Amino acid sequence: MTEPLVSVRGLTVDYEVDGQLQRAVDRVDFDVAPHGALGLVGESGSGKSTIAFSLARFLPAGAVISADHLIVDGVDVLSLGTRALRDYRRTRIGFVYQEPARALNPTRTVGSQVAETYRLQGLRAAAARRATLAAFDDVGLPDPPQLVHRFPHELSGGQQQRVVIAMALAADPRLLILDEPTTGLDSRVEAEVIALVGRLRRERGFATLLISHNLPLVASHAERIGVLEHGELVEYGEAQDVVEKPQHAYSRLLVDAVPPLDAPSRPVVPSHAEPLLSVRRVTKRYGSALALDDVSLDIGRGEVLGLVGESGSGKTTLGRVIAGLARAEGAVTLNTTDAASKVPVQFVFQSPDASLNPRRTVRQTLARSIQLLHGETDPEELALSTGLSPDVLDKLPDELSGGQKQRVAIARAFAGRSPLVICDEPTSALDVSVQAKVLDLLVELQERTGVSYLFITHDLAVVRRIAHRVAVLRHGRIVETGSVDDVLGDPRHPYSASLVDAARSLRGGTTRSVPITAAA
Amino acid sequence: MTVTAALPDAEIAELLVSPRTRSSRLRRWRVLVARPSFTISAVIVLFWVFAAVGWRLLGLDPFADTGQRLSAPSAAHWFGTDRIGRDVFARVLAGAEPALLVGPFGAALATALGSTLGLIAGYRRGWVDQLFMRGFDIFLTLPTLIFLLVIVGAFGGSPLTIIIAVGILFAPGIARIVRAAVLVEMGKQYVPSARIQGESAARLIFRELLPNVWPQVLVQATLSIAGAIFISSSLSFLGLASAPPSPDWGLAVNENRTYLQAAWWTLAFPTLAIASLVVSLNLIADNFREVFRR
Amino acid sequence: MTVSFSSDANASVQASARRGLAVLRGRHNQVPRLIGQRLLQVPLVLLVVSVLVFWLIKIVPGDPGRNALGQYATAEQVQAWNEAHGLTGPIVERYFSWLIGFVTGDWGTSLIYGAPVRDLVIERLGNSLFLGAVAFVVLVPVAFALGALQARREGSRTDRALTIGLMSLASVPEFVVGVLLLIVFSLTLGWFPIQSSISLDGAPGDVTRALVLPAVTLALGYLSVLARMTRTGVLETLDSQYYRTAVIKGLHGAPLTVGHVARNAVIPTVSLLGIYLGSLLGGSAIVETLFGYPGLGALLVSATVEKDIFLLESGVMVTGVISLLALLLTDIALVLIDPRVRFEEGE
Amino acid sequence: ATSTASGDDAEGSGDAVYRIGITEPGAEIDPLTVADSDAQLIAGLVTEQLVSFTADGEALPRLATEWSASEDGLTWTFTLRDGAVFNDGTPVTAADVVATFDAIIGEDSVSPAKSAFTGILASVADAGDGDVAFTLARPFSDFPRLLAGNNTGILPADYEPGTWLDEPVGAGQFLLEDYKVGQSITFAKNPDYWNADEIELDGVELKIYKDPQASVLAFQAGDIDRISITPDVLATVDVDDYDTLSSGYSYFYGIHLNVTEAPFDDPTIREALAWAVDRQGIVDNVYGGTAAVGNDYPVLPDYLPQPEGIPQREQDLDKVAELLDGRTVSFTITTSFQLFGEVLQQQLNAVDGFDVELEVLSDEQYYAEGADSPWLNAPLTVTSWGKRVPSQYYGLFYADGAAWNAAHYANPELARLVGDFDATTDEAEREGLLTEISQIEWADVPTIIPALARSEVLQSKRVQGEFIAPLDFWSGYNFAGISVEGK
Ligand SMILES: Nc1ncnc2c1ncn2[C@@H]1O[C@H](COP(=O)(O)OP(=O)(O)OP(=O)(O)O)[C@@H](O)[C@H]1O
Ligand SMILES: Nc1ncnc2c1ncn2[C@@H]1O[C@H](COP(=O)(O)OP(=O)(O)OP(=O)(O)O)[C@@H](O)[C@H]1O
Ligand SMILES: [Mg+2]
Ligand SMILES: [Mg+2]
Repeated sequence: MTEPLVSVRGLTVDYEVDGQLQRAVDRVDFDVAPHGALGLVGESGSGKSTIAFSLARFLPAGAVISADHLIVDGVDVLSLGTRALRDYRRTRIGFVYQEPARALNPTRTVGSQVAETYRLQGLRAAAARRATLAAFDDVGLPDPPQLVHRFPHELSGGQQQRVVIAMALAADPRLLILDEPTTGLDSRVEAEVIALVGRLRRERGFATLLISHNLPLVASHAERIGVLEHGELVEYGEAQDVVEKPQHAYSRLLVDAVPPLDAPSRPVVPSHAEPLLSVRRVTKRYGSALALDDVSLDIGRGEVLGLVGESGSGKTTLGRVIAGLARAEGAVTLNTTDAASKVPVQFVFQSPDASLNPRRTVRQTLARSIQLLHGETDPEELALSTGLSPDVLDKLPDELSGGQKQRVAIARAFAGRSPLVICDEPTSALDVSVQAKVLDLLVELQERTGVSYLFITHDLAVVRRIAHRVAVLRHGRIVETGSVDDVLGDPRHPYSASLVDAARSLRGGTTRSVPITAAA
Repeated sequence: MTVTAALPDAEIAELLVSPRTRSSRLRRWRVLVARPSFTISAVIVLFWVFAAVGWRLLGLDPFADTGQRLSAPSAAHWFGTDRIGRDVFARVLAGAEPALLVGPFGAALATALGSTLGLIAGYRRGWVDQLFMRGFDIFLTLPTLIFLLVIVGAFGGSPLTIIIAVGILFAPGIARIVRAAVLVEMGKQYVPSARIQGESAARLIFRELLPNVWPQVLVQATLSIAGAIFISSSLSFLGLASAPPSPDWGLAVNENRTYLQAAWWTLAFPTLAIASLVVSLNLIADNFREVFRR
Repeated sequence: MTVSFSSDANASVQASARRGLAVLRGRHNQVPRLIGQRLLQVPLVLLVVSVLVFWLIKIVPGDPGRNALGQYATAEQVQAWNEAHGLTGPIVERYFSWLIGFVTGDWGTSLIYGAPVRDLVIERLGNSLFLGAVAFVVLVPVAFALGALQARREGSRTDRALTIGLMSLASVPEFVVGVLLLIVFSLTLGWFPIQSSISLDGAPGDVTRALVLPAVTLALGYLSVLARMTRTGVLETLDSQYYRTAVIKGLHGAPLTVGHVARNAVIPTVSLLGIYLGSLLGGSAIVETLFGYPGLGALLVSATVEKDIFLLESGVMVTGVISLLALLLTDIALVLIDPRVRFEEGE
Repeated sequence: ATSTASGDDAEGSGDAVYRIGITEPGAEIDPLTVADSDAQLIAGLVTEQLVSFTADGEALPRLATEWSASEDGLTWTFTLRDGAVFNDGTPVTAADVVATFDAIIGEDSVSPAKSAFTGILASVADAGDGDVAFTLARPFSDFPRLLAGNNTGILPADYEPGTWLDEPVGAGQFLLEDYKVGQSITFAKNPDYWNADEIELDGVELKIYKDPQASVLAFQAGDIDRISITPDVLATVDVDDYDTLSSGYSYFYGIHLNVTEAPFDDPTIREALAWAVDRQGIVDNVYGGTAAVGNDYPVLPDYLPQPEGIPQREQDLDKVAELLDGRTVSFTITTSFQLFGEVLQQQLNAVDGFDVELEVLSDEQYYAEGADSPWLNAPLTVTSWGKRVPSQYYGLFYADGAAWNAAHYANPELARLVGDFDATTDEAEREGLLTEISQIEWADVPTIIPALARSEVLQSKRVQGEFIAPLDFWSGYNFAGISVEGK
C-alpha cells in the first residue's frame, strides 16, 4: 500500500460557545490515497463541512481543533506557520464551497475571480484569462467569453456553482475538497460535473474528498465512503460495501431513503374547465439574452406541475415572472375564487439562505408570514409540520444548517392558504432522509390543502414523487409537457430523453462507474 | 497536538460568541457585563446621566464667583476655576444637563429622520429616490451656517432649537449613507421573499431592511452625538450664538480655548467630559455588536 | 376573482433597449444615464438653493448698510447706503437681476470687500480645492488603514485603544485640535508658519509648509468618523463567505485586501466620502479662520454674517456645484463598485 | 511683496516693517465711510488729517499748521501746510479740504462722521491763502478734536466715493502697496510725506487674523509686533518679554437703563444698581486691569478738564439694601459683549435683591436696524462707545431724542449746561460746567459707566521709539520716530 495522501487520526473539533466547548467532530480517522476519492455522507449538521474546513485548517474563530495527526501530502497541517499555511492552501488544496451564491464576491465579475486563482499559480494575465475561458468551458458553462464578464448575481444558481468548481480546479490542487458541489445542478450537469471531476482527478492526479447527502452521487464517484452521524464516523469502508451492505443503522436509513426513479407517479389531475394559472407567450430578456422564449403553460387547481430543465434554462426566471417579481412580455393570469387568499402566489426560493432575512429569528419570520397570509396556525405548529424542532424558532438564519433554512423557507410558504406555491428546488440542500420527509410533507400538504405547485427541480426522482404533470424547459423554451409517466417513461424530445438517461445512469450503478465517461 | 484556529488573541475566543448556540440572551448579557470596557463605559454614561439630572442636589453652584480667577486644580477646586472665578468642577457636572439634552436627542432626531428618509429612498428608488436625494442635496449645498443662523436667529439658542437644528442638519448625510446601504440590501433575496408574501412597504422598510442596515445607522448615531454637542460651540466660535452663563460643555470649550496655554484646566475638563461620553457610547455599541452579533 | 399579472411589455422592451449589449449591461450603462440625469437636475437644485439663500438671508439678523457704516451712522444713512448698493426694492426683482447677472458672468461687486465677486470667488475656490484635495488625500488612506486595522483586530486592545483615541479626537472640536497643533508645531518647534496665508505660486517648500497644519487639522476632523465607518464595513466583509473562500484559495496581502475586502467594505462609506469631499473642497470655515487660510469657507461665513448677498450667492453656487459633483462622483463610484446597485425602480 | 509662509519676507529683504495684526475689515474700504477700527487703520495710514492729538490730549499740527477760533467761537480758520502733496503728486489745497468736509456733512453723505458734526458744523469754505474757514452752527470749544475724528482724512477734491481701493489716494505717511483680501495689507513709506524725514520705517504690514487666538499665537511666534492686552493675552503671554505701551483712554462700555419702563423707571432702583456694581471687579475681570474705575459719567480720565468733587461710587451693599428696601428686581442684561454681560450678571446675582438674566446677542442682532432694535429698546443694554469729547456723548445717548438714547432719558437742564460748556473756552468755567453736567448724570443714573478702558498693547522689543499716541484716528496713526531692528 502506498503512503496515503491524506491521513487523519483522531480528528476532533470543538466549537466554543459561550465559553463552553461543543463537539462537532469526534475522533475521526480516515485516509485518502494519492489519487483516491473519499466520500463523506451524513445528515445536516453531522460535521461534514467541519471536517472539510479542518483539512484546510480554516475554522472560525472560537473553534478548537486537535488531532493525533493530520497529514496532507506530507504536510503536517496543524503545525504550519502562517506563510506555510498560505502556501499549503494555495498549492495543495482546492475547495468547492457549499453555498456558491455566497462564496463569490458580489462586486467582481466571476471571470476575474477565477482568473485570480490562476494568477496565484503564477500565470500571467493573458494566460490566466485564457485558462479561465477554458475552465469555464470544462465545467460546462455556456458562452464563456460572455459569461466571464458577468457578476455573480447575474448567473443562475447552477452556473454559480460551476464557477466555484472551476475556481477550485484552477488551483490544480493535490486534494480537491468538494462540499456538496452539485446541489444546484440538474441531474445531467450534476453527472457531468462529477464525471468531469473524476476525469480530471485521473488526468491530473489529485485526490478528492466529496461531501454530499446524495448517496448515489457519492457512490458513483468515491472509492471509499464514510458515514457521519453527530460528528462520529459510524461507518467507513469501500463504497460498494457501504451502499450494498450498510452496517450501521443510519447508513441503512440513508440508503433506503434514496428516492427510486421508477416509483409510481401520481395520477394526472382531471383538468378543470378553467386552469388556476395560465401563462401565455411569456418572453423575458436579460439584456439581449433571452431567458424565456414564448413560454405558455397551464396549471390546474390542485395540480403539481414539475418544471425540469438544465441549469440556466430559465426555470427560476419563469417562477419569478409568475410570482410577479420580474417583468416580462406576455400574460400571466391567475384565476382565484378564494377571496381569503389575499396573496395568491407563494414562493420557496432556490437559495433559502438569501431568502431569509439574516436579522430576523425564525419565529419572527414565521409569525409574520402567518399574519400576512392569514394562516390559522402558530409558529410552533408550523415548524413542527415542516419537521423543524421548536428550539430553532429563536435562532437567526445563520445559526441554522442548510437543511433547516430550507425547511423554514418551506414553512413560510405554507403559513397561509395561497392557491399556488412555486417551489424552486426546495429539497436541493437537504440530505436524502430529510428530503424524503419533506417531499412527503409537500405531498401531504398539497393533498390536504388542495393547492397547486409549480415545482422546479432538476431531480427527476423528485418529480416522479411529487408531480402530476411535468414540463421540460430548455434554453427558455418549453420543449415537452405531459404526464410524468409519459415524459419520464417515454420522452419524446431528445433533450428530455438525455435528462432521463443521465439520471438513470447516475442512479443505476451504485459503484463508482461514471456513466457519461463510461465509454472513455 | 491542539491548534486553536485563526485566533489572534485567546481573550477574544472567550468573548466571542459563536452562532448556532442555544445560549439565552441572559447568558450573553452576562458575557457583556464581564467585559471591562463595557462595564466602565456604562458606569461613565450612567454617571453623566446622574450628573445631568441631579447636579442641583449636590449643592453645586456653577455660576458664582469663588473669588479666585484661573486658579489651578486644587483640593478646594478639583478642576480649578475659570476666567471669572467659577468652579470648573461644578460647571462640568452641571454641563452634563445641556449636553445630554442636545447630544443624544439631537443625534436621535437626526438618525430617526435620516434613516427613515434614506430607507424610503433606497427602497422605492426611481423618482422617489431622485426627489428625496435632490432634496437632501439642497440641504447639503445650502451653507450650514445660513441654516443655523436662520434657525438660531428665528428661534433663539435654546436646547430645543439646537436639537431641531442638529436633527435637520445631520439628517441628509445619514440619509445618504443609509440609502446606499439599502440599495445594496435591495439586491438580496429576502426583500422579494417578503414582498411576495404581501408584506407592506412600511414593514418591509422598518422590519426587514432596517435591522440589516442597523450597524451603519448605529455608527452614524453615536458619531452625531459629538457633532451635536459641538454645534453650539461651533456657532459660538463663529460668533453666532452663545448662551452664557450656561455651563454647556461645547460652549465651555469655545469660551476657554484662549486659555489653552494659560489655564489648560478650563478647557481640558469639559473636553474630557465630552470625550468620556462619546467614547463610552461607542465602546458600548462595539461591545453590543461583538456579543450580540447576528 | 381574477388576478392578472399581465406585464408591461413596453417597459421591458425599453429596458432591454436601454441596457444594450449584454456585456455592457448594467453598470457601464448606468453611468452615462446617471450623469445625463444629474446634469439636468443639478441646475434645478442650484436654482432652488439660490432662491432659498436669497430669501433666507433676509431672516439672518444684521443689515449690510449698518455693517458698512457702523454704530454711529444714522438710520437714514444706512438706508441710503443700501439703496446705493442695490439692496432695496422688491426681492423678486433683485433676485432675477442677480440671476441674470450670474448666468451672464457678471457676478456683481462684494459689499464687504468692494471687489468683483467673480475674481474673489474664483481665487478662493482655487485655494479651497487645493487644501481640500490635500486633506482628502491625507485623510482617506489613513482612515481606511486605521479602520481596517481595527476591524482585523476587533475586540483587541489595539481596537479598543484606537476607538478611544479616535473617538476622543472626535470629541475635540477642530479649533482646539488646530490650536494644539499650532502650539506644538509652530510655536514650540517652529516647523510650520502660524498663518497659512499662501499664494499658490510661492516657493513649493513654503506652500507645503503652509499647507501641512490646516490640511492635517481638516483631515483629523473627519478621520474618526471615516475610520469608524470603515471599521464597520470591513467587519461585515470579514464575516462573509466570499472572504473565507478567498482565504482558502491562498490569497493574502494586497490581492486579498484590495480584491475582496476593500471594495466591499467601502460600499457603505462611499456616500460619506462624497459628502466629505464636497465639504472639504467647498472650504472649511473653522480651519480657514484659525489658520488664516484664504479659502471659500471663511469667505462665505463673512458673506453670511455681513449679509453680502452677491458674494454669498455666487459662493454658494460655486461650492454647490462642487459638492453636487462630489455627490455625483459617489453615486458613480457606488455603481462601479457594487454592480447590484440599481437606482431605477426595481423589478 | 506677497506674504508666503510666515509672511516675513518683508524682513527677509531687510526692510524695516512694522507688523500689526488686525481682524478682517467688515466693509469696503473708503476713507469717507470706513466705520470699524481695522478699516479706519487701513485708510488712516494712507490719508492725513488736519490735526491729531497726543495721548495727553495735546493737539498736533498735521496738514494744518495753525488754527484759531473767532471771537464768537462760530468760525474756525485753519492754515494748511505748504508743500504737502497727495501721493499722486498733486498739492493739498483748501479746495480739497472743503470738498472732503462737504462730502462728510453733505445732504446725501453716508459718512458715519456726519453725526459728529450735525448741529455743530454749518459750512466749510476756502478762505484764500491756503486757509480754510469752518463756520459753526453754535460755539464749540473742542472743535479741533472733531477734525481728528474718524473719516476726516483729507481727500482730493475730485475724489470719487467708492474708488479708493482702486487708487488709494491720500497725503499720509504710507502708500498702500498690496491688498490681499482676507490676508494682509502692505504699506510702503510715502517718500513725499510732508514729515517723511521722521518716518523711519520702510513700511507697515497689516496681517489679518480672523481668530483672536491665532493672533495671540502669531504674536508669541514673533510674526507681529504688537497685540492688544486682554485678560486672556495677559494670562497667556509673559509680559516681561515685551514692552507694554500704555496709551490713552479710548473707550468704555455703558450700561444703559431704560428710564421709561419698569423696573428702571424707578430712580431708586437705578441708583441701587449703580451701588451694586463691583467696579474694580469689572476692571479686573473684563479688562484685565487695563481700565480705570468709572463713576457713571462719560469723561475719559485723560480729558481736560475733569469734574471735581463727585464722590466715587463703589460697591456698597448696605446702600443697595436701603434703596431696594426689600424689593427684588428682575431684569435681563442685553449685550453683544459676552464677558461683560457674564461678569455683570454674576456680580448682580450675588447681591440680594437682584435676579438677573443674561442675553448675549451677536453684533448683528444687537445693533439690528429698525424701530425695535435690541440695543435701543431692551431694558438694560451694555454698549461700547469710542473716544469722544464729553459733550459729544451727551449728543449720542443723553440728549432728548438723540438717535442712540437707549435710556430714553431727557433732562432740559442737562441740555442747557452742555450748550454752555461747548460755547465756553475758559478752562475754569469749563471745569465747573462739566462738574455740573457730570453730577446730573451721576445722580440720575440713566447710564452706569463702571469702567473707562485704556487701549494697552504689548509690543515686541525689536521696536524702538515711542509712539506719541495710540494708533487711532484721533492720533492720526502717528508713526513718527518709530523704527524696528532690520534683520
Ligand atoms: N461556527 C460555529 N460555531 C459553533 N458551532 C458550529 C459552527 N459551525 C458549525 N457548528 C456546529 O457544528 C456541527 C457540524 O456542522 P457542519 O457545518 O460541519 O455540518 P454539515 O454536516 O456540513 O451540515 P450541512 O449538511 O447542513 O451543511 C453542527 O452541529 C453545527 O451546529
Ligand atoms: N439578473 C440577471 N442578469 C442577466 N442574466 C441573468 C440574470 N438572472 C438570470 N440570468 C440568466 O438567465 C438565464 C436563466 O436563469 P435562471 O436563474 O432562470 O435559470 P434556472 O433554470 O433557474 O437555473 P438553475 O437550475 O441553475 O437555477 C441564465 O442564463 C442566467 O445566466
Ligand atoms: Mg455543510
Ligand atoms: Mg434557478
